[in-house]
Amino acid sequence: MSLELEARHALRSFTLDVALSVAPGECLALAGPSGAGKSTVLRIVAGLLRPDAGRVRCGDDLWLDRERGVALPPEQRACGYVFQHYALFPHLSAARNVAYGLRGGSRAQRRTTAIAALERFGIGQLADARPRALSGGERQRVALARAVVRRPRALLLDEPLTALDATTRGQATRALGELLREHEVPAILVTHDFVEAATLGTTVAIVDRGRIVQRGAPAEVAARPATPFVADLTGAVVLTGVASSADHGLAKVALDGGGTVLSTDPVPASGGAATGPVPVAVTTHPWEITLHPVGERPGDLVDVGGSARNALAATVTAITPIGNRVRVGLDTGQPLAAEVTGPAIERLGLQVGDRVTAAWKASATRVLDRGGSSTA
Amino acid sequence: MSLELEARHALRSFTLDVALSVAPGECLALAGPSGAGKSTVLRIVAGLLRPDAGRVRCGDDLWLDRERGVALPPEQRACGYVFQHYALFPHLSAARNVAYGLRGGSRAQRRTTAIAALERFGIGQLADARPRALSGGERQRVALARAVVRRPRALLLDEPLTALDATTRGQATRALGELLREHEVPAILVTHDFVEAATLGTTVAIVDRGRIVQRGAPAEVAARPATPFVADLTGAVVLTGVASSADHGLAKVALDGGGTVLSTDPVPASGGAATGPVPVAVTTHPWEITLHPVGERPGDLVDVGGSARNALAATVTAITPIGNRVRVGLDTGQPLAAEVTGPAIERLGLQVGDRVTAAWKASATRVLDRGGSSTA
Amino acid sequence: MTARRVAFSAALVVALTVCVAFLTVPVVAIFVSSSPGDLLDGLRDPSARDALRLSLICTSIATGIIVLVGTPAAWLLATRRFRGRALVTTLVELPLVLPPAVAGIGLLAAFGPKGLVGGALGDLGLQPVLTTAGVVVALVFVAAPFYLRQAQSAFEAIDRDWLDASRTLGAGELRTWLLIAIPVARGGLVTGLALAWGRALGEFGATLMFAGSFRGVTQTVPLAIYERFASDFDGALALSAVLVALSAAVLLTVKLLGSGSPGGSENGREQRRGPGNGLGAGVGR
Amino acid sequence: MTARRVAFSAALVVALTVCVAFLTVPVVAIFVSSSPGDLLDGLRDPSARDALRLSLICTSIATGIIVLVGTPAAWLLATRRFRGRALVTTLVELPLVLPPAVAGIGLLAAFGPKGLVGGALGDLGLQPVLTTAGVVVALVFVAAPFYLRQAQSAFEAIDRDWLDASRTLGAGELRTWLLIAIPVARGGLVTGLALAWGRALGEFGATLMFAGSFRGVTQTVPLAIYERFASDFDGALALSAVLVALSAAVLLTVKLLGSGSPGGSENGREQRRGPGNGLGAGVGR
Amino acid sequence: GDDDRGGGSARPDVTIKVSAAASLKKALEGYQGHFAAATVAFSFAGSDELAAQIEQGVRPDVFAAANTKLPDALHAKGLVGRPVRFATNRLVVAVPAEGGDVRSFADLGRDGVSLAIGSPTVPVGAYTRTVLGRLSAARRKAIEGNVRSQEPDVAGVVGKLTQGAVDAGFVYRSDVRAAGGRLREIAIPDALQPAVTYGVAVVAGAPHRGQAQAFVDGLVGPDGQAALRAAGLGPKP
Ligand SMILES: Nc1ncnc2c1ncn2[C@@H]1O[C@H](COP(=O)(O)OP(=O)(O)OP(=O)(O)O)[C@@H](O)[C@H]1O
Ligand SMILES: Nc1ncnc2c1ncn2[C@@H]1O[C@H](COP(=O)(O)OP(=O)(O)OP(=O)(O)O)[C@@H](O)[C@H]1O
Ligand SMILES: [Mg+2]
Ligand SMILES: [Mg+2]
Repeated sequence: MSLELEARHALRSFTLDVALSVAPGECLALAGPSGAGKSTVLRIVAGLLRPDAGRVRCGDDLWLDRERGVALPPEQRACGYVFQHYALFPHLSAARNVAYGLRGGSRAQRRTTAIAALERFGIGQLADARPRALSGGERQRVALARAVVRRPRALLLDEPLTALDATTRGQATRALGELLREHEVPAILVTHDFVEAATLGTTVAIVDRGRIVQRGAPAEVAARPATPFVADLTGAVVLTGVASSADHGLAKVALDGGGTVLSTDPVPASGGAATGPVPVAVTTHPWEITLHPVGERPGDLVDVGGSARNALAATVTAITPIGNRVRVGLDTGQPLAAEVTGPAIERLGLQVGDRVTAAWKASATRVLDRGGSSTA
Repeated sequence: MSLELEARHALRSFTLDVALSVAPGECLALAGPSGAGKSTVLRIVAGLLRPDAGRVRCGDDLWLDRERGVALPPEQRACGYVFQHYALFPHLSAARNVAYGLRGGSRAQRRTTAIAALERFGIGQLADARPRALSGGERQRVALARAVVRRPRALLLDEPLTALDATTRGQATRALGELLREHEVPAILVTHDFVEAATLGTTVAIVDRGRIVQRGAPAEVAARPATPFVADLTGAVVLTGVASSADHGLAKVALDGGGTVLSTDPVPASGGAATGPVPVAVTTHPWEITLHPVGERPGDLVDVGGSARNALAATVTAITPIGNRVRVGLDTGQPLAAEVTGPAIERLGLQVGDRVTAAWKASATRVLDRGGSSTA
Repeated sequence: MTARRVAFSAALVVALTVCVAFLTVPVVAIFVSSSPGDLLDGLRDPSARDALRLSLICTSIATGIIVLVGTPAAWLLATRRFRGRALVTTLVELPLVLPPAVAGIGLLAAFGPKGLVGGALGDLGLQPVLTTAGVVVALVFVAAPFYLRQAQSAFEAIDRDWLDASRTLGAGELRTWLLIAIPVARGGLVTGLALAWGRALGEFGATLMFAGSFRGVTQTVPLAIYERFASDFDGALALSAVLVALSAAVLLTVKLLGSGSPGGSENGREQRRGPGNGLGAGVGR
Repeated sequence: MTARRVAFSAALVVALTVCVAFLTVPVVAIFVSSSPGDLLDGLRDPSARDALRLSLICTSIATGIIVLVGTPAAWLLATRRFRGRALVTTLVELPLVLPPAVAGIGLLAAFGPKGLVGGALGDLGLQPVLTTAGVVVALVFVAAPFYLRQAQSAFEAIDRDWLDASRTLGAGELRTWLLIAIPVARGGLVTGLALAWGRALGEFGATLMFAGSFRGVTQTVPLAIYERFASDFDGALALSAVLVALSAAVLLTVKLLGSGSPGGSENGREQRRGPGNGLGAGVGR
Repeated sequence: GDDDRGGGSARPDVTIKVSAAASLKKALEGYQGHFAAATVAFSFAGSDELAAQIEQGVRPDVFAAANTKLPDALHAKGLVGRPVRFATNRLVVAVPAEGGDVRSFADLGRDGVSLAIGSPTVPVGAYTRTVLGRLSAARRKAIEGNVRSQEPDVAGVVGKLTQGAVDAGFVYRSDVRAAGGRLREIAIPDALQPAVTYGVAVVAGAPHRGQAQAFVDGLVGPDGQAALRAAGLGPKP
């Protein structure tokens, strides 16, 4: 019953070319920037778009095979599709929206089934309300109820949380998580937010310009981004520079804004030339970075291996408390952000404009070939 | 040169009634859910909407006084307004968009000024591109350049980051932060995201249904939300229940889903009756909550004062790594979320479905009257 | 500055006043010139009543045909992209700008006894010229473009997501069209229908050329008005007044009803019109 | 299931084919029935040339007036909310559904020498009846609603944010209107203009009643066609063909030009049409 | 000789407006060539329409109708000067030049024959009804039963005939001639023939009285009568 897709389709400025497979009960989160082709993937699975070439298979059923000329229309594929803005039918009540996909039985029976579905999402009392009278969170739940009431063989969710404001997003995320756990069908969830992908997906696939650039468990992807683009998407700090080999197998990167950092990663092979400077991106996470007064030596920079530390002189440009953490904006020639604890700030007596040293471990530093970069 | 506003205006389902004052160089972040009236405030300041009653003053200039019949049209107020979707003129190039607000001098001079402004935002090379050919981040920068090139006396920013995808949002936030620091004018920034408000605002005002329900420094508001609504908006956990007085001046709250928690807050006075059960919301932050194996006593529950701890039996419903933290979804009869470190999870060997005890300090527990609640 | 703003607002008001005055004075004049007595006499006259009855029947049949055939045609034009689509929409709109007399000539040249396909029609025993069927043919020809145009743009304005959602919920295209597209586009369709009906009700030149003018068979209200014009100017005015009142009532009803319809592409997103009463708020009226 | 889908698609195609055929056969017939020789003769005839010249002059003046007065009026209707707005828009649209002959009667009853305001006009020495000016009056009356309607909805479709942005950038309403609203609404305005021009070019009944049919003075092409109808059917066909070709050329040009315009309310948001070629993709053609 | 009176006072750039019955088109355009006192602009339409325009205050210089009733009525109201009877015509039955079932006047009442006539308000329609009124009730009923359309002017009847929409119609002899071989005439027996007389008058308050009068005078003079004859109309009564 797993969902398998393999498709190629020319879009306006690039060609979508993806292959993926989702097991029953698994939720694949497709994350990526706007226009990457995420919705297009869902549309191909659902049959709303016929790709130039490809195959879609759900369990034993062949839904699409361009070579063999098979192309089931959307109404015969039994996908539960939740649209980004929910696409609730504006002229039908919530109950009739949900009942729309039901076949067989009397009208009254269908209505009963629909109301039962709404009740499972806690909005049975809104059965007769028109979509325009519903709040964002309520709309989302109607859309979810409508998509699952037909017992679909696959669930496709296109940014189901984007249309909600921050207040309702928490609740809605929980409702969605439960839904995904309950329904033992393959699910694909589209988002352009990595945290959302990590929260709801069992697996995350990062899409950029029509290609899946990385795929894996959320924590894995965040820890080891394959490209600067993925690093940026997962919330990492990205610095650009030129890498060359250093002693002890370390990579030494001369940063574009000045300064040098070390990484335990090897220098990426750029084309044929194995040595010589290679343009790279260096990434780490804001919470890996510690701040120190200028002059205080933040550990031994020349120490080999995992304990090697990078240090960059920086000016504080912003101090923002977020919950129990504080995000410190830094300028090291390139912008940088550190996340530290409130007490740390107090200890340093840090203020905007202060000069500090930003330090992090060489082993927490990823070096990525800048070939694959596509940040705006 | 500070901006002062005082206005009342009947909207569809409630009346907007706000008074605020923003000092030069200060950025007031208006946060609140969709439809709260945030944009309406900006429109009143800019002169795009004439309120039923009120006054707007910028430094020594009176922009609006309904009583005295003063109402300057928008073109005479010199506000720099950045619209949510940027509202770039589709038929003009980036440079001509920016030059649109310039007066005096020759066409060539105005173009030079406009291109200089674009260059300061790092997009001088896009001067001749039409808006539809620009990416979201580029559009934002054109809109910012257009708003500030006229040297406005106040800056009004309506969700300047919402239209961007997560990838470009980081950069764009930095650009915006710099801009706000550079221009020594009062600024109002609208957002429905508390983190964004905290990042960019020197002060945060929370708006709900046309009223400012709380105002203060971001960290302050997050630490001491005045209403359940604010608590939810700032990312806190909200539980509902009924409060009564306990020993030692503590409040004891019987939760709706079962369980009891203590708080150092007093029981809110509900109407006339000072004693007896009062419906309340209890809030804390996910990072205040620690998780413990069932049976391990998480500290002394009967201890008086600040060290009293709450403990609730819970089932793990989700485990989500986010960066270096892990968010654990819990079910205690009501949904709850805890944020703990990766090692803590490993130590507990935690898995979805496990039973745990969630504990947090009574002093980190806010008790709020449920009268003001308006969450969806 | 203020003076300039006032001058501009004044200029706008003047322009609108001129427009409204110029366009309504002739209509008002029709009513003013015909006394209520004339109006009643006009309606009591059996030939006027015949004409009214015939007009109502023919316009009803014509709009019925237009809706039945035009709605699917407009759907196809709105949803399919194909080579020559711009040409097809232009062809379909052409009768809009055809002088009615030319339309009549064209209809004769096409469906008349000596026309392009008229001979074939005649062999089948279908000869619409000078019959009530001919009136309907003429009305359909002149009125259909009004409906097609409006229906096409109403269908084009539907948010595709609604149609896609319906398909993923197991509805085929026909079901989607009937249950989603038509109800959602209802406002636009009804407006188009009202315009087409109004145009058909007022049709004169093509009807006269193609169907002639025979009381009770092909003499619709505009033809009856024309016939009275010379001999009975008051009667003509009275009938005109009836026609105008009828058209205005239908247009206004549709306008007021239509405003309550689900409308274009709302789809859960709030309409982005800001509060307040338009630009006027800033103009400081 | 598949059979049903094919049947529905086929039904759509049939409906469109019927529409297109029915609406174009008469137009085609006009061309087919008039030999190229007739066409040339028709154009060589000095009275035909007079009529063409007069038609072009009068329609140009009329559309010029319509644009000058109608554009600000439409802007006001699109941006201001006021009591009775629905009534005003209905009044302004009414001439759309008026039979041309009734329009002529109304114009006479209003602006004729014995008309409501005609007397006052006459005292000022302005008596449009039977003059070229009268032709222009009649053309403006019947064609203005086409432009007003289209211009109003083009202005209404403009994203308010653009207008607001212009105001906050120091531009008054006049400047905003000239530099933002008109360029952005250009496509809709030009379409409205083309429709109004086409309607004016084809106007017959009102012109005949109000301005008469004097060669070189008030005899426009449709009147010339009518005059030839009985005595010189070939000449009438030839002139009709010229008129149709002219209208079609203008409509098609505008349609092709218009597609490149900035269009309605895009404002940075991507249009939400999904990729692929419409519903057809799912229909598995 | 009559021409001189108007011609003397004429400025060459004067244009007079003549509203004339559609059936006079060919004749008056012929006469125009011989009229030098002014430029002439014609508006041809149904006589009744033109009369109605004058009733509504429209002021051409000359009104020429296909009957005498309309000019007389306008004269009685003081809207036009004294009408002059300047031409006659004959009502005929017109049929398509080729084919057609109608070969004689008697055929008009046959089953399956279709007819177009003028509406009762226009002169040609009134004359047609005069003819029908002189028939026996049975024949009249039979013919009236075959009428398919009542046209607002004679051009409409001719149009229906040339397009083959009807088998026969009542028109003027001059119309058959103007149709240039497309139509054939079937004479109406003299006993039934109505007196078709054309009246012309100078409109009261005409902008160019002198030239208008000259035009009317010329019509009854030799040039006018010759042009009328050439167009198939009869001489003034
Ligand atoms: N023309 C209007 N007249 C009266 N009320 C209106 C009008 N337009 C909008 N409103 C109401 O005003 C309220 C506030 O709207 P506003 O646009 O200021 O909200 P907001 O806080 O900016 O929300 P969002 O985050 O969605 O932009 C909404 O509840 C809306 O329904
Ligand atoms: N009809 C079309 N033909 C060709 N390309 C198209 C078409 N419609 C959209 N595209 C392109 O396809 C690409 C992918 O679009 P898609 O909607 O799948 O992106 P997305 O990843 O879902 O983005 P978003 O987050 O904005 O929804 C875009 O670059 C878009 O320009
Ligand atoms: Mg998408
Ligand atoms: Mg807003």
